[in-house]
Amino acid sequence: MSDIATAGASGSAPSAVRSGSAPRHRLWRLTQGAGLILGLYVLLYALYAYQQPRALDSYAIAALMNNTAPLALAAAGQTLVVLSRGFDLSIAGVISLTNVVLAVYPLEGPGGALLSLLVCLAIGGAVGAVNGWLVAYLRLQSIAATLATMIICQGIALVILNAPGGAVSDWIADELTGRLWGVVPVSGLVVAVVIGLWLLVRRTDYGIALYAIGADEPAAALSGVNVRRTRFLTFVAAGMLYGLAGLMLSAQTATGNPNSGTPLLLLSFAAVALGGTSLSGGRGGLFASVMGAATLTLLQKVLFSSGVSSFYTGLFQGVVLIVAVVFSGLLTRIGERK
Amino acid sequence: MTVMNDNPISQARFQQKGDTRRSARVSAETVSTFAVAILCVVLLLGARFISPSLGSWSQVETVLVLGSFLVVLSFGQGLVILTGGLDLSLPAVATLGGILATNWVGASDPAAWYLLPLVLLACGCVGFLSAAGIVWLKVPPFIMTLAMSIIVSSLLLGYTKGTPRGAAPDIAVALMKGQVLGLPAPVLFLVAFVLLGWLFQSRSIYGRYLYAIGTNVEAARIAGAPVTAMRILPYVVSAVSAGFAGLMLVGYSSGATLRMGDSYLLPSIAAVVIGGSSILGGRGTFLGTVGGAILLTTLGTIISAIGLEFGLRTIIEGAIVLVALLLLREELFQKLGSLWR
Amino acid sequence: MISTLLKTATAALLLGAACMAAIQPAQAAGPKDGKKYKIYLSLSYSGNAWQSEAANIVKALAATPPYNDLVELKEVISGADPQAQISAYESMIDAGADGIVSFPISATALNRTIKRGCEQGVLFFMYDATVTESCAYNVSYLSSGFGENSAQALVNALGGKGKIFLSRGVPGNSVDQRHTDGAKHIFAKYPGIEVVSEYYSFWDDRTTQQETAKALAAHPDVQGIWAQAGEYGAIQALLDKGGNLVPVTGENSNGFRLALADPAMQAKGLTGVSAGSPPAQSGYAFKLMMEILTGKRELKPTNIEYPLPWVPADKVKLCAGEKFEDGCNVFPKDRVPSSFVTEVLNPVLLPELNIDSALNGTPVKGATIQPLPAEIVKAANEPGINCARCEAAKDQYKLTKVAPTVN
Amino acid sequence: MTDATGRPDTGERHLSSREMRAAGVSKSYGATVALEHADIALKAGEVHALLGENGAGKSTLVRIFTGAVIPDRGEMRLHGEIYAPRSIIEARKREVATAFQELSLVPNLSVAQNFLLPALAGRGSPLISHRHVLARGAEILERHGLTRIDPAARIGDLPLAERQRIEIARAIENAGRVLILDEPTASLAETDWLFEQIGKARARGVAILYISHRLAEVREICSSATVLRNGRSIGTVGLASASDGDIFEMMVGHRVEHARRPARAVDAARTPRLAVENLAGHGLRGVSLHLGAGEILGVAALEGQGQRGLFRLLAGLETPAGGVIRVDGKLAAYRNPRAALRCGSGISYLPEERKTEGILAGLSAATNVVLPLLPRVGRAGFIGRRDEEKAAQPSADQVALNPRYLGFAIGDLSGGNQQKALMARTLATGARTLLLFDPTRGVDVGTKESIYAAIRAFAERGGSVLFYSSELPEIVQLADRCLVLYGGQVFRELQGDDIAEQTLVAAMIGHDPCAPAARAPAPFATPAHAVAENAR
Repeated sequence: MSDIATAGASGSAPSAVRSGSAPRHRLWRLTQGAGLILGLYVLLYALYAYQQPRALDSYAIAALMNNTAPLALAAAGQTLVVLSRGFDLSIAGVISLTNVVLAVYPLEGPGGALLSLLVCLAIGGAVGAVNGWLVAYLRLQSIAATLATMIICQGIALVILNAPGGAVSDWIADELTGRLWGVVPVSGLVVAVVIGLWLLVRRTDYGIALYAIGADEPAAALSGVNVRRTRFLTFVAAGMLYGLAGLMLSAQTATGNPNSGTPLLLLSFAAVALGGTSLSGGRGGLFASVMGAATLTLLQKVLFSSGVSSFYTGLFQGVVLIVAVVFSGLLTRIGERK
Repeated sequence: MTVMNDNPISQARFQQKGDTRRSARVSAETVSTFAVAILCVVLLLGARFISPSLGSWSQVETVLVLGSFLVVLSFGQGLVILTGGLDLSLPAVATLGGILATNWVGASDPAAWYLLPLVLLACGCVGFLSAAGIVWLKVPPFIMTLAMSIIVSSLLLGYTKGTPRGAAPDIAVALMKGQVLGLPAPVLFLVAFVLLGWLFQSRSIYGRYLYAIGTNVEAARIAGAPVTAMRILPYVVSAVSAGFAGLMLVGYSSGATLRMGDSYLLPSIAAVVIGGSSILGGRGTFLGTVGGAILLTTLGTIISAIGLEFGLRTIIEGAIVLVALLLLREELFQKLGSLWR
Repeated sequence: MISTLLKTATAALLLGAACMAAIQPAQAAGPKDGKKYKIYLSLSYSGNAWQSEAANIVKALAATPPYNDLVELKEVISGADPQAQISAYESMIDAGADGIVSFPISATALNRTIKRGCEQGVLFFMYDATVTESCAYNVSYLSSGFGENSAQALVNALGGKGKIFLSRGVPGNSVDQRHTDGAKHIFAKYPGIEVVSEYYSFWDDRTTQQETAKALAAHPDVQGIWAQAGEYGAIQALLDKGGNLVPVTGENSNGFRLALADPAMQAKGLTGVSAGSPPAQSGYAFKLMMEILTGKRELKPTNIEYPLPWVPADKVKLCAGEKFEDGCNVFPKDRVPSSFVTEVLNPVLLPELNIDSALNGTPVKGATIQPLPAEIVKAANEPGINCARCEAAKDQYKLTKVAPTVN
Repeated sequence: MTDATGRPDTGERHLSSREMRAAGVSKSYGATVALEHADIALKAGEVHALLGENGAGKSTLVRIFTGAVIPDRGEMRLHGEIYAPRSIIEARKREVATAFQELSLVPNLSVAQNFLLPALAGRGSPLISHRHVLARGAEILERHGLTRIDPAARIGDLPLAERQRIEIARAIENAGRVLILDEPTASLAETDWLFEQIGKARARGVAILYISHRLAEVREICSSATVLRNGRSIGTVGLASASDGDIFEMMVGHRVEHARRPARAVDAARTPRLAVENLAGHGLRGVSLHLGAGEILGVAALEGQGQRGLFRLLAGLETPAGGVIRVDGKLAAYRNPRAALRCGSGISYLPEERKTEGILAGLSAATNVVLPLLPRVGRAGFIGRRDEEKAAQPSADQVALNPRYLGFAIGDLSGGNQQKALMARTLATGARTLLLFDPTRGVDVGTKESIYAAIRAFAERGGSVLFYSSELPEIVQLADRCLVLYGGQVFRELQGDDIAEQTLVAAMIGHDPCAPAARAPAPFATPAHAVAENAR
């Protein structure tokens, strides 16, 4: 997604004569948006469909979406924190925790599902609030503070469920992974709703403040931005997204596992970086990270259908990650050189 | 003339005329190092209440031996963090070191004297590649080392076909299992390593350059520091020390596995951070990091001894990390420091 | 500017190259022989001796005549993440698999996908770890009572009393839980047995060694260790400590068995039993699947028990050759690494294989696939492990390999 | 009826009562006292100067007024009511706003967004309308005569001077009662625009606190001044009645004398230390110059005439697009400052931005000084406990940096001492050519004197100095010879007694060298005026 600052640049700026209104390089616009990662995704999907014609039927698409949704939502939450110039490791803890809660206390029916959703959001929000308090108010380094909360959440998850098991309610497991009218994957819809919300949030004062504190915290503070509240809210919102990711993960695996969040920890950062969001804050967007997550998931499929030896899939993933980040960085730099 | 910090809001720290003391920051680092050390001792002594055998010299030995891996790994991690980076490839490189040591060298190979350095060189090359990506291709360290980690693991998997072979080199076994002057060799080694690491980070010109770069790359470049070389250096040192830690692990458990380094990633970061370094770079000492590593290991030993279920132990571990972080906050030390003045 | 362009070009080339490289193997896979069975070997992770041996013997069997002409085997390692294995299964089903031999990462998470596969006619054979989906075949020793039998053996060795450690597996893992439950069921009967420390060793020698060292620091007076895989690390920790050894029960590493048979160690007090998870399960599962696919056997999806290996210290016997012959069950130190899991071979079920098959996945020259014994042992229900909504047998923890010698 | 800011006319209020008063305000951090006791009173519609050396407590006082710092003691009254803001927002609500010296603009947001921070959304809707924001931004820009700036431009893409103007405009927008301008001209070469805006605000009855090191400026715009020294307010004086000397004395406690360095003739026959031919790129369009041993060559220019590029090229920070650099007569092609240091007799660079390019905040002042020569400080690569301080001592002495400070983290030192340490660093390198970019930017009078003395002493010992200064008196005082850059080219070269502020001003605006007057013809009206103001 485009940087908020440039979102307006295409607006009414009447001329390029004015100082500062340097004409934006088209490439630059591309990198600021999710253009690059979107392009990569389409390319990979074409490749995948070429190798595996069944990739285009609605079941396969839904399965891919189901597979993508947890990482996409986790990466979305991580993006918020990264935009505010932070790192959130608690992602692994929150997802594990919501997963075991859903598996140990399944609530049947649509009403139960709604309640489960609220529980997930509450768990994520609560952990996020603790993170936010530690980072924004007690001024701990985010990576260190969230490391501690991650360990604690993992511990709580193990206390609730000490071995994989339990069953997520059927309604969640079936409906959230199903298709509406046999076509539209529900998991995709959930991700779309999150993206839609993000597009709205980006246009609020909070959204602007988020980018502001990520780029230059002292300046934002002196401009009247309430840095602590913004940072606090960011962790809470991120936590809620992890909770949602936990819900989608539970829907897909239909069971509880106290370690289920761990694999998503580093992947979420990879997805964020792949989406072109700057790890030093203030630049990037949530949609791009979602696409980054989708690309990572799709990459596995493509590597599988290409028949790459399983031993070496990591090699390809690593190389693609580096190349994509280098490429997006290059485009950004070319664009910034006016 | 008065002394004043003109940094906005956050760190406004002023010193009035007639200063007689050293810089606040220097003492804050020293204090936090001491605090970590004191915390370790308190934990060890407190552990006696849990089991009478705890807090004994033999437990200290165990902690030092088990902690030595983490100390070596977090030395490299600390240097990378000092320059504002992060090395996520440590586990993979440690595994690389271990696997190569068992595969190339084996138990009693007379060629060990040149093969082992070659193993470390190979690890150093991985570090160099990471650094090259970071310095020249401008990939963020977090991503570059993550990708390197995935790549190295994958290559190792392919190289070993999933089955690590060979035995630990005799030298590595002697290092981890030997006795010198009645003391376990790894403890003596640890003392020597900490001394060297401290000399390197706090007393060598390279250490100074790293601090300078971690504080402000551009200013360091303008001041004429060899910036490129010094940005590469920590990754290479980190990879070599990770490789060495792999060698130590192999010597300790007489064999390599493909995931032998995995459990050290987060602890290596935690040790550095608990030791009072800033994750943003430019601040922190190796002695603090050593304290952090030993503290974490001590904690692990004691928690193992408590007969609690794993979940509760994990919660306690997390809580103690959190408490350590809260206690070691910089503001707290400034307050303490100002009381002492 | 020129350098920037160059860099851009390089990056573009690299990206292109990566894509090309990704496509290449697909073309290299070449024209398919329609008559071959498409079998996938799905691992969750690789990197320890157990996993790679289990995978290697399947590869070796698939390359042994007549399977070498019948089977197109592909190995997929998806990582220690249920989601990744779900995705891998999906891909395999979409690719038209005939059968999937797999070590499942989760007993329940894969169910939905497995069910979809079954509906499309894919055979699922799980080895060692199991799934609760009833349309999959589980081939596992899990129901054979490793935990309770080894615990009883330890109790017997200790004469019914003593301080012991429990060296467990991976926290939050159902297999570990089953073993530990069984063991604790036995220990609970003996008030003289005191579990002074219980720690997780992640089924890994090195971790076992470190965790045992930690526990030893607190309890140097330990009298016995009940361990799961990684047991050799426990012995090393005891040796590091100096002084005497104690009875240790554990799984099937070559190092452990050699130690059990070593007179010097025995003199220091080491005794115990080597039992536990055999990698040979994968081979058995694969052969069963092939027999069903080729129509040599009729079998509805069910849980099949693999017999529990059971080698007390006095039964350890060194093999001279490459196979288990004449009741031998351990290989010399210079032949295999100490972490080698000996129970990858089975003279009855898998006579086609030797050490090289286990280490390298190569078929034995001149060997051909031998038919399996007609009889299979059906496994007992283990709720949450091999069945979803079922009752455990009343005598779930009954002893099969050893009888109590103390009260 | 609305005034310039679009607010309802407030003319009916009693001007005299709209004042800000602070009495006995103090603030300490731990054992250190930042502000001991400050009294100050601002009158509505009046510009009041706050003077004092760096570290005298000016910034603390500003922060207290702004709500960013909460005082330990003392009372403030605004318009007769108690004023104790606990946050910037609270201060803004009371219509007190500040243009900060370090600029408080967020680089990745647009000009318009920065203007409206933190509340961009209009009333009624939580969503922000980009069009609305741009319109409001454009409105504000227009009100402050900045229509040339695009409201949609990213702050980070604007030149420093424009950013400073935006910072000032924003503060004025938010300042209904009290406007605080902290070093508003630090990056502005001309004051016209600023003074015009101040004039407008004054007309609205805003009380203005003006902080600057440039006394000429202060005299022009302010009517009275309060002097702070060591955290105490020394007194308030009417500027009309106090001489510069009086004020300096209040600030530093003793009198300061200016003396022009006697011009030195440089042996033209000798190979110049540094010779540049047709240097191009980074704002330069073919610059040639030569710098001899023992010579101090000044560079004067308006903002953005290529001086930055010139220094960065010579320092090795940028690569030239064309031209050659000769050091000691030999062709030199260095690509970084480190290579520049080692090139021939060495070139050392004192950067423009102290905070971002100069100091290494967490390290000791001694380390900062010896960083370029670390290998020589250490023995076999290792450094003893006191080695750095010992090595830094001689050059610290040259700039009169109190050796006590060498052990301190440089970030904890005052701006003046930081600059001294950086100057000491350039001297310590042993390079025979110094490139000093605005060596006295934002430092107090005492420090300036020390730095001048160090530069002169260096030249006496045969060193060569190329320096740029934004303050013309400095060039007049120091330079043996002076180049005036205009449009990326050397517009004029002045020597000896020709170096006078009037001549410089004329040359800087591209005025024909033969014309005698300082006033420039129409096309350059604004800068000409500005520079003239500056030079007065």
